[in-house]
Amino acid sequence: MAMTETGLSLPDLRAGAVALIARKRLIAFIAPAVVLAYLVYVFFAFDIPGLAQRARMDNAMMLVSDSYSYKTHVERNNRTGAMTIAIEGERKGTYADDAWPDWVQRAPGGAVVQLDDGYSVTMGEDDVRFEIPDYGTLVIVPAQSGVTLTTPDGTVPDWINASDTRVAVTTPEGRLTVTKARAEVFRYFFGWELFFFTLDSPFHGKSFISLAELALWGDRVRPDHSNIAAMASDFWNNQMWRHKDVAWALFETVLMAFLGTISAALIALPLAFLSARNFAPGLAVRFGVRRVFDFLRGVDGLIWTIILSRAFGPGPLTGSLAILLTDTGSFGKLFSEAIENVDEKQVEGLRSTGANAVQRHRFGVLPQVAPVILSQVLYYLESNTRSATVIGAIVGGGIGLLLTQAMITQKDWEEVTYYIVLIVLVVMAMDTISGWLRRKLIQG
Amino acid sequence: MLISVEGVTKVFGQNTAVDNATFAVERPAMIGIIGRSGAGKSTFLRMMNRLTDATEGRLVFEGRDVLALKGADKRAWQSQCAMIFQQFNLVPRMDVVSNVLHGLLNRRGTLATIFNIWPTDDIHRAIDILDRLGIAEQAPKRAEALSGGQQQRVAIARALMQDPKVILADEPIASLDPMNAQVVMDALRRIHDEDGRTVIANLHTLDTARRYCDRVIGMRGGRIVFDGTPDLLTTAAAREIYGADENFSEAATSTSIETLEPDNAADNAYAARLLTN
Amino acid sequence: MLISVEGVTKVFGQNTAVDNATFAVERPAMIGIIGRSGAGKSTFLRMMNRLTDATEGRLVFEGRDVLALKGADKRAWQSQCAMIFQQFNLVPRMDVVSNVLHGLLNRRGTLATIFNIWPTDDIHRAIDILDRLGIAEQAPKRAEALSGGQQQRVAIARALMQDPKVILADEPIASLDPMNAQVVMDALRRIHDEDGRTVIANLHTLDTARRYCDRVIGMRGGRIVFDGTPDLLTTAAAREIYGADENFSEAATSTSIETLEPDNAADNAYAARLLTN
Amino acid sequence: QEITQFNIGLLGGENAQDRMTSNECLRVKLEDALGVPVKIFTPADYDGVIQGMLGGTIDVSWLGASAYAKVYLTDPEAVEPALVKQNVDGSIGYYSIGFARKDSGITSLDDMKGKVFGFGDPNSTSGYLIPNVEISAAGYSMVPGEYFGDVKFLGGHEQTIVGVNNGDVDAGVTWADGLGNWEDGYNSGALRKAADAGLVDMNDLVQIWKSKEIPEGPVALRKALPADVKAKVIQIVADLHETDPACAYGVAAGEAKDFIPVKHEQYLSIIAARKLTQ
Amino acid sequence: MTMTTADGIKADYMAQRRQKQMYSGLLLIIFVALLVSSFRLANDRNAGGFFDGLHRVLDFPTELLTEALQKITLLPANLARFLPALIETINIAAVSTLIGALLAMVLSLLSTRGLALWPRAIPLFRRMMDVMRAVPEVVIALVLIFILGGGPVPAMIAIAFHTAGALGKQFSEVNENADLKPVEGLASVGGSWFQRMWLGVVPQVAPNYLSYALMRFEINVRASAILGFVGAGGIGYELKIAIGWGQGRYDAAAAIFLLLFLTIVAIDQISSHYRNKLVKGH
Ligand SMILES: Nc1ncnc2c1ncn2[C@@H]1O[C@H](COP(=O)(O)OP(=O)(O)OP(=O)(O)O)[C@@H](O)[C@H]1O
Ligand SMILES: Nc1ncnc2c1ncn2[C@@H]1O[C@H](COP(=O)(O)OP(=O)(O)OP(=O)(O)O)[C@@H](O)[C@H]1O
Ligand SMILES: [Mg+2]
Ligand SMILES: [Mg+2]
Repeated sequence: MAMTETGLSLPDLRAGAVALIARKRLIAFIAPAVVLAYLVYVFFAFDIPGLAQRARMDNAMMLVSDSYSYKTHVERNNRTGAMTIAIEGERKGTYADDAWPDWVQRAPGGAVVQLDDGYSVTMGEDDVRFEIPDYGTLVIVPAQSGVTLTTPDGTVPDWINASDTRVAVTTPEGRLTVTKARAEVFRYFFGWELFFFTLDSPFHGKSFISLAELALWGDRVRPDHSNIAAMASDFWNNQMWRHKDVAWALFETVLMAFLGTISAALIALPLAFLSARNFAPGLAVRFGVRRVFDFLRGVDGLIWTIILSRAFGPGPLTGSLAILLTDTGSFGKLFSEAIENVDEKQVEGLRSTGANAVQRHRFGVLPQVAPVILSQVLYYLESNTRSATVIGAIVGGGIGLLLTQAMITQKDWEEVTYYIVLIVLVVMAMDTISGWLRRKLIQG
Repeated sequence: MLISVEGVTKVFGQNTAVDNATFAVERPAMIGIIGRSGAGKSTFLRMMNRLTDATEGRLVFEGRDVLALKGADKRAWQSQCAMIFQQFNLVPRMDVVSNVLHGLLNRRGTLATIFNIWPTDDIHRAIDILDRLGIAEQAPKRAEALSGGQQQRVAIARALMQDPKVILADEPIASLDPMNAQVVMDALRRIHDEDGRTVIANLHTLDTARRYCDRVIGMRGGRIVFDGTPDLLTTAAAREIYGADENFSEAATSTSIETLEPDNAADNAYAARLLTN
Repeated sequence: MLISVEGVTKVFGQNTAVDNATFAVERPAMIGIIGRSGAGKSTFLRMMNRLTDATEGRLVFEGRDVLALKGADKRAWQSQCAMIFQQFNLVPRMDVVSNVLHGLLNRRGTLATIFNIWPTDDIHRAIDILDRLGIAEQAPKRAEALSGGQQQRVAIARALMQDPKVILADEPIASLDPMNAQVVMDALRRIHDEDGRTVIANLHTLDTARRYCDRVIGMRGGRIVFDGTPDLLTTAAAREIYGADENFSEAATSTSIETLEPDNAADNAYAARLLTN
Repeated sequence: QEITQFNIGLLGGENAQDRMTSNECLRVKLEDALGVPVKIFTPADYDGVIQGMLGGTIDVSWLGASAYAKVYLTDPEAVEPALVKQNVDGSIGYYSIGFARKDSGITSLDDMKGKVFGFGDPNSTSGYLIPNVEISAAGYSMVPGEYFGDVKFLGGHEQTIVGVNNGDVDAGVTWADGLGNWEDGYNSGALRKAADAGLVDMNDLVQIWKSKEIPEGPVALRKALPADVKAKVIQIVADLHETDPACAYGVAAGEAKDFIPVKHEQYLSIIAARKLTQ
Repeated sequence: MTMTTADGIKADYMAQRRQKQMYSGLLLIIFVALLVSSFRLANDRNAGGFFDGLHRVLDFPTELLTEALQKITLLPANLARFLPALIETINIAAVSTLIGALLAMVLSLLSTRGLALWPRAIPLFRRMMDVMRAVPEVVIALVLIFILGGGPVPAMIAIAFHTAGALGKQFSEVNENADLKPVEGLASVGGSWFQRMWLGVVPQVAPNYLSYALMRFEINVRASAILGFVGAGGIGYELKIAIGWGQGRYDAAAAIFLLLFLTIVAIDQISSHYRNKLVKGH
């Protein structure tokens, strides 16, 4: 058998191949080049070099450290001499006057605050002294006219921010600010403060083991409840973290997503038949319904929320209606595509038996599109749980409200972290459940 | 007279798919329609079942022109005139019995059927029919889980469920292997013999038509060019129908098991090899 | 000594796929490995090409144990030891020249290959190789557009592009029709004859092994049970290798064109019918 | 006619849960008095409450002056002002404060030419309406690019403070009661909260502008409510400082003297200002 | 076949059917009960009830449109005024889709059985994508706004992050269906992992990748508009201000709204056109 049976000459073929590879090489270069050019354009359009300068890494540090630690404020009113010790400076975290933590001792005119590593702050009658090992003692005197600072060596290091009216000292062990009116120490602790029990709960400050002991065989702390019930109730009604409200909010978020997504699917399904090429009763109907879908989808869920708030006011229903409207648009489009792709043979088989239109749709189309529809609906259910977070923030419902509000006020990053963790867990749970349902319902 | 076809014509755009087809069926018979691809066989059956509207002509069945029926009447006719397709056209995700029960869609209320609710008698009858076709055991399975030959028998069962006066079959064995093809054709023949129903089947192989049919109609380019008993179907007549030249060999259109049997092993091996590609 | 295989073993879980395989190749030869399905032929070749890691043993090539190579060394060995697969394993959406050039992936820089930067000489050589195999005209086409035999020749071209010392071929003709099978085996033989490269081919038919190989190795249940020249491969020896009883007929393993030629037309028709399903 | 439920709307600006907690006592009181379920709603921005009041789904809310003006301008028949917070010193006003970073060198609006100025929420009185009107009137055009390089809305008081502190904008406005000292962030207001929270160090900021006194927004009721419901609600809120000082502290968001009656006329200037700002 | 076996089949089938019907009935009842009760719950917790509010649904659009129509002459000027913000929004969506898709490609290849560079790390990459998908964009955007200040970059990063997770999952489904033969072919010539992926896998999966990425782009345009609402720049920010202010700026709101709507519809149409083309014909 002859191996060379080419009609074209070898040099031609060689040249052709070289040209072919050259062409491919050009494409291989042009595509990344275009992308790169676009990225460069965006790099400057979004002012990323400037951004790098503006980035506040100290904010990032604060965020990160705040998300796993909390601070306790020890405040003295310089005029009255009154002392307040409060976790995160919040009223519900305030220590009772007779139950100060052991690292604050009463002293004439105020208190001595022991910080870690030998640091300590003494709020005295006329001055505030900050003792810093290996550095010396800062003396700050608040007076009618202003605040004076005396450092051991006379210079002011960069971790002290001092002016005539205010001195702020930042050290790894704690922060001190003194103005004419107030002197305040912040001491940082690891963990989420009062996550289980607030100060007023008898269970506060107990170790896991002693709690377990109490729960199992301890005497009743509250006569009318068992210890476990009391603990559960104290935890559930924790005023600082409000686990109850958070759980409700999470539930409300899922509720919005569920109600909105499922109702949207139920509404979109019959409409999708009207807009599918192979089932539309007429071109005009199909065109009309398609534009309605486009409109519903094009007006974003967010805008729907605003429009609907006027009619229904804030609340989860408004949120789910907004999801319903947008998703009716999305589902309408997706479903009608699925319906357009059905295998006509099955429908024809039914038609040949004299089945009417409803029966043909029920048996010829539904079984075919059901898996597609189901997996789309489940996917949207999961993704809407996420969207409901945002929508909830606007309609004043759900975890989204708590989250955005906590972020906007920018002080309780540990709460933010708590919410984020919960949201991520819920979304992942939805993901798992929907995956499980998909497998169960489509294969079974 | 049972069926009288009078000048039935179908024009698709420029193309006349069926051209003035005229014939009559006096009494229940098993009729084969042969002809090469594009001859208009399918189009004719589809017009008869009213899946496609005819352009012209009348088709009188028991005194009524079925081509003129509309709406509910049309569907009622379809329920009396069952159709079997080359690709079975079942609902693959539903179980076999449900598929068979679909034959009754026209007779039972829409609401009940929508919820897949059927009288027990109907279900029993469906299983009886499946039993008659030898596939009662498959009853609870999904249609898609069955082999081609079994699926086609389910389609026949659906047709029988309609208790039709006429059964139309559009190349019922074209998608089947020779073994299954024989089973299916035997079933159709038996239905004709035992129930006395008229069966009209498009067939793409001569020998099947010869073997199973009482009467063969040959179509070419939309026209009926042959109409007679199988023994009139000489090789010359076949050449006429297929418009073939001297090289025409019947073997090329054959699917009967006997003629292929000896080669089967090698065939299967070769095909299996090809299919693994 | 060129290649020395010393106690090479591969265990998959409980199953010993290759069991203490030992043999030596003194000088370039064309070697056929035969044995029935599951005998361990593929596993052995894949270990040699380092697509699968061996469980035990040494395979010394030019003084180095290739089974112990890692990372870049392993890839360098792979580039010297070309492999041809039953299913060709080309990149179907890419053109033929690019597929052939892939033989050089290990020798050219990753970045250059990704941006399709190939020296003109390489491209010319690829075309020359394709020309040698008689498919130079297909160069600009996508691999998937080619027939099976052509694709296998592209795969051989890719192997030759590697300028390998050894060519391994795992049932190179199992997916091909007899015509193409012959073309491909001829090509492999010619490569051995003309270039003096060692070719080791898994073959599933005895007659191919007899016809093309200098030496035949028979495997059964992972062990080497036969090693000798083709003329030692008597029907008794074959029965031993295949573990077959008296009914064993060589024809069942035959793919040579001569024996199948007469049935070809019927074969093709049947296969075509099956494929349209 | 009868009501079947009664809804309180709370404007944003503080942690939603905190707002709910501090108004919970009022909710309970109203529920007892009205005999119908009372609920609290806390949408994230001002507009949520405004839409609720316009649509009739929120029955009472302590609106900002500008928000009240918006409701009035959209539908004069929707709500009526009832009470206003009286400060400890007897005044019923507060201030809009313009501020910048100290190290930016900006000390007054004159230094702001070509720089970026930041507002809070468009429906905020002190965070947008008043500074917009007064600063424009003082000759510094608020049209972006004319005097200031750009004028941005940052979303709320907290964001403004952080934005200025971070240098995203060169100066911004927020509210304060104007009492006490700058270095404490005044006695109350957004700056005080931010400083207390450790978000900013008041040493780093300077005041560059202060508005005239702004009237506190009214506690407004839906006009369509039955008269007896209105009367009961007004009574309870007006008496809150006398009957339950702790609750009053929460509802008034800090120390205050009382809630005293107020008339629509009190807000005519704000309404005019709002009309002016388009 | 004897009648007795057919009778047996009948009985079995009827029993099976009854059981199935009972299950589906039960499922249906649960489903409807769930739906109805969640509607009632949502309705109860809402400020206004569904049926009370229905007649007011058109109030707001009417208000907006009335003013917009009164000032219809300003429309072209308004459209021009907000065009840059729209471009910013589209840019955010485009960049984040691009970056997200590239990341997703790498992640998906690393987390597909048979292709992964480090097979042991597959679960790690999968979990990573799950988390990336689960974190709402708004969370990341708000955190980044706190650190980086307002503007398009936080939104871009937030969306890209989410996109990487979402596309990563879809891509790895595509990868799982990819034919491994070419990859093995490339392995047999000594190709590196990168070469195997780029030459063996990417050409196979590219059309599907592109199709998914286009769909994502569409979603991301919406997402970037939403993030604008929380201060991440772009058209969403302008819309929030215009709508938030209310009367007097409804003409601007209408113009922005129109721009946004047209963009979303246009992108929707274009991308579905190309997607159909890509998936149907090679
Ligand atoms: N829906 C249609 N629209 C346009 N032309 C059609 C249509 N259906 C069939 N035709 C044309 O009508 C002619 C007859 O087709 P028909 O399917 O009836 O042939 P057939 O004899 O059944 O062939 P085959 O053996 O291939 O099924 C052919 O030319 C075909 O292209
Ligand atoms: N990846 C694997 N995992 C587990 N077992 C395997 C694997 N690959 C092969 N085996 C087993 O190893 C044994 C040898 O297989 P191998 O593919 O090498 O046989 P072969 O001789 O090539 O057969 P064939 O002619 O079917 O290709 C078989 O029992 C097979 O099931
Ligand atoms: Mg046909
Ligand atoms: Mg093998």
